[in-house]
Amino acid sequence: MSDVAIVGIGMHEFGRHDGISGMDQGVTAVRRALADCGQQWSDMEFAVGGSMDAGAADTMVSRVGLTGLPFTNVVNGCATGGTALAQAVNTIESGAGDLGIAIGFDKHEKGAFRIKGPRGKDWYGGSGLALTTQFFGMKINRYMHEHGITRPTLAKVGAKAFRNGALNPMAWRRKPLSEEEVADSLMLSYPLTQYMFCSPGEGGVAMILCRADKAKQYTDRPIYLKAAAVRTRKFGSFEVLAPSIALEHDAGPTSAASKAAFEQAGIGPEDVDVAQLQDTEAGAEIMHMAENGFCEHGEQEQMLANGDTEINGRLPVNTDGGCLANGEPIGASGLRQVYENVLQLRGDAGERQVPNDPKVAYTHVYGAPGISGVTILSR
Amino acid sequence: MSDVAIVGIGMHEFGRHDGISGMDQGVTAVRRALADCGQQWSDMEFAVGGSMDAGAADTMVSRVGLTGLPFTNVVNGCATGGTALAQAVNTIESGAGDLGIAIGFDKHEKGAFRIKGPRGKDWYGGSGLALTTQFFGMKINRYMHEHGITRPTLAKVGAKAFRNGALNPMAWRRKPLSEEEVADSLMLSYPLTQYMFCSPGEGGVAMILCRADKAKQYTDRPIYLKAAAVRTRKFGSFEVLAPSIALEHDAGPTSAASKAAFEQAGIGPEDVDVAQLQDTEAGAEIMHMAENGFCEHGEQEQMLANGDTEINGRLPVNTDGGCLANGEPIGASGLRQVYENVLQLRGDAGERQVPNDPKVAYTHVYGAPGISGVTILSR
Amino acid sequence: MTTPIANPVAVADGIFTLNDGQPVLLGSRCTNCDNHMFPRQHGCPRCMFNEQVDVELATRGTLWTWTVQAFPPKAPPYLGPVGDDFEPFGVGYVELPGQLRVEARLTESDPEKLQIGMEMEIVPFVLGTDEDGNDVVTYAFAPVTQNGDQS
Amino acid sequence: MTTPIANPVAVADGIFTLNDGQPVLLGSRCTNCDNHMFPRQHGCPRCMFNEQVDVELATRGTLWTWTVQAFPPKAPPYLGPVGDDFEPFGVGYVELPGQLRVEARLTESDPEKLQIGMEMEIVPFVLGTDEDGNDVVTYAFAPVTQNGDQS
Ligand SMILES: [Zn+2]
Ligand SMILES: [Zn+2]
Repeated sequence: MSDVAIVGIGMHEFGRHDGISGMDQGVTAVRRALADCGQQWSDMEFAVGGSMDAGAADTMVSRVGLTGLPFTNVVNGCATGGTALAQAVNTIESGAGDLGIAIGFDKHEKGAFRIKGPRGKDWYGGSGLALTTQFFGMKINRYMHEHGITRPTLAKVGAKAFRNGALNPMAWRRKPLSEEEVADSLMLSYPLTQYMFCSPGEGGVAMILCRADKAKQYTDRPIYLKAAAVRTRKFGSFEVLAPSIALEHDAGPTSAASKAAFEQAGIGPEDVDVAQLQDTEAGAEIMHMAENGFCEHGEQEQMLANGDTEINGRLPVNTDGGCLANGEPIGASGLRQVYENVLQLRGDAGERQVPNDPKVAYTHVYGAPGISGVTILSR
Repeated sequence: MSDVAIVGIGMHEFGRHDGISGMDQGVTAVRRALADCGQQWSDMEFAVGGSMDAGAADTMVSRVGLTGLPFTNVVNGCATGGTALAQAVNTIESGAGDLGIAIGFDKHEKGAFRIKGPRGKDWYGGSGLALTTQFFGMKINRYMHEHGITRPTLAKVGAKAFRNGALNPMAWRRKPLSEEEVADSLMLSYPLTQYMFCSPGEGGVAMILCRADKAKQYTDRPIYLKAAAVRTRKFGSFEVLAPSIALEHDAGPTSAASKAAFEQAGIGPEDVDVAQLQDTEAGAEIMHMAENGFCEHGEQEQMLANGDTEINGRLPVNTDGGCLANGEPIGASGLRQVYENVLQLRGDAGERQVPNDPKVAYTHVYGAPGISGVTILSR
Repeated sequence: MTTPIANPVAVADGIFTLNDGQPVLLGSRCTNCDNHMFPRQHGCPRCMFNEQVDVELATRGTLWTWTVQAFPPKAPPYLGPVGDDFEPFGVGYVELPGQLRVEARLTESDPEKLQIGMEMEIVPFVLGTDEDGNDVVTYAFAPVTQNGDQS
Repeated sequence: MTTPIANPVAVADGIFTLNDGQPVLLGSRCTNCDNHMFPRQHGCPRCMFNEQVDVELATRGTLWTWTVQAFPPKAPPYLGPVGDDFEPFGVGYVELPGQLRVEARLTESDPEKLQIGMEMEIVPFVLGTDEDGNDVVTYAFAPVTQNGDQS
């Protein structure tokens, strides 16, 4: 278990914001996080930050204050937020700093996720492969075949996301969509339709962390980081943009990061009251429920039918609308999940507050080329 | 003082290597570092790596082994290597891992440093500003005016670099040049000539670090990291690509990182036996001698005249030829300095070995937009 | 039966050869652990051993998973028809027994006709025409019909 | 004396205005700590205060440091002449008393004639001609001669 607490959080609204740079959104998130715990930028002893497409995070010091602090830029694809948080925890636990800030922001053009990745060689993209959407379609298609998940369950995940997003004033897409609307939207990559995919977006999140034993100096409602684990893929893991994969099967970096985090925290999946799981598309949320240990493979079909992952269900999942309703500004997305969990544990989640006073919250972020980050928070 | 040791080092030759990717060079450095201490990639509990232009460092796992380890990509301009090392130290000191690897590699096109930076706006570059070389010329011109440094001293720094580079089998430029040849080469940005500037280049460096109390398991010649500090610029610091600067003066991130490192190590500049100082151009080495505490401003003129910074001098500086003779693959450059110091402290530096059994070694790396990293090593 | 392609030009070198008009994928096999890789690669991600030999991959296998690419990929890099000429196409991983699973275009794009586990065979596939009028060819997999031919 | 420029077009908006043909740089001043910034910026790096007002910067100052750009900058972004038409040009920071030091082209490019501390004045500088035949103008600083005019 870690000895680190989150004492301040700040977010810039997710969505599309013409004329507001990604850096602007990061700066706003930083100012809001500082205000949340009554601190100044000059109080920060270190910073860790990341953005994929919106400039080197450390250049923001010319906007928020040239105080000389060590500022580490991290870039780990969609898992950038998880990496930033893990490095911030290491920095505090090593004694290199007692109070610091983790920052993520981004701004992507429409369609920015269509083709990318180091293996997007000419022949590969030239042949009509190399689209990340294809990977997601193929991964969930195989998973549905193996574990008896049906297409209406994908639509249920999408409808839940937009229903929750409608309750979240910081979300991008705030219009509820029915299961039919999700299922009947444009088919992009069988079996996944348009509203089952998240879009590249914009936004920023910052959070202020400190040594757990000092947390009460900064807030009367500290949230403790019981675990922060990052793992990369092992041999045999099925990942995006792979011209070939091995016959050998590995459970993937999500299972590994989840096991490591539960071990660090000394608790199990049954102790979790609310979870934010990477939902790049609807199928990902389903697979990640099992990969993170919250059910057996195949049980998701019944859980969704029962409403178990609704805000008032047994295990609320993606209570803020997830990537589907918030879009995915890569550098900010992982920290958005942690932000939502802090709100839920504080009891500040408003209309989407999980009932019964949640005590333990879980986040999982996943990104190319096969990296997962998990955090476990508690009051 | 840190509780971390360097037990293995590996380097891919610096220079220009047609047909060999930057990632290839990073992989070679990793293999050599593992061989240096008899370890396998699967023994690594974590990795921290960075490259500016040669791809996300973590994608190398498909080449060196899909073992699932947490792999953090850091990108902090020229200070990337310093940041990677500092994060590796934090990771070990926090207890998150006992044995890990720091990796830096890069590959830049010819002329890659000409124009860059987030402030390279249309009007700024359009007007003929926005060249990093201009900044270096203007900074040293002011410094020479204030502190009585003359142009022949710049040439002495250049000649020393190529003389040392000629003794280094891993260096790019291995032909000695006289002070006259350096002084009389093409004037690029007054008072700096062509051979007073480093060039964008290629190369890779990796080093394996562990808890100090376990170091003897891996090598009988561990080198201890007594300090690793990173600092960013404060208000009033004179930095590259600034359309304006404040009247107020700050001593800059190098002084701050140096002070912090000496404090961590519990020693002073007088205890250092060999130093590698950022020499993006000849003037930088001169200014950094004072900014790192090795002399007063202005004393460099006499020190260079005395030969104090030669390999057999009182304080050998840039014994491997520095950036001037090695070129600057951004992600690898800071770790090259540490690599050289490990060789010097082991007594393995061959023809360029500093005499009298050096015990304490110092590195300083500096990069845009105003970030410095310092390490202090000892046997 | 496949119609012969008049002037085939491979989409890239080192990915496959055309053997009597039939593509054969070029892979690597690790001499230490037998792990197969495609495209050819130096260094084995399974055992980290550094010695690999060139192998030709199997031309038949079974469909491991699939999807249908329903919108035009960005061109470039895509070399096939886009805009109004675009037609949805299948994409899948075909398991080559004892070797690996290879990603490929499929000649079939109807979800009703694609089934995980079905038998597949490699065929040449014309993406478009280059400026010299040659057919630019990549590899694809086609379902094998009951009499053993690809459909 | 400067020759008047027939059809001046500023290299960008929001950087300077032309006042009777004379450039005036557009800066910001922090209302909390008086820190001056150029170009205009929201948010003060000195005191982190968020309220700034627009100010026009001084048109005279002293040369704080300088260099000579001896090789052609990459074009684009550079808008001036390159190749055989390139001429080395001076670049420096001019200290505007009580405000800040601003980076600028210098009209003088001879190292023998540039001295730290010398008096400088802002002048318009024509980089080139745009496609409509207008002169693209940026700001530069010129040494002030003994009688008070710029040379
Ligand atoms: Zn192998
Ligand atoms: Zn201010």
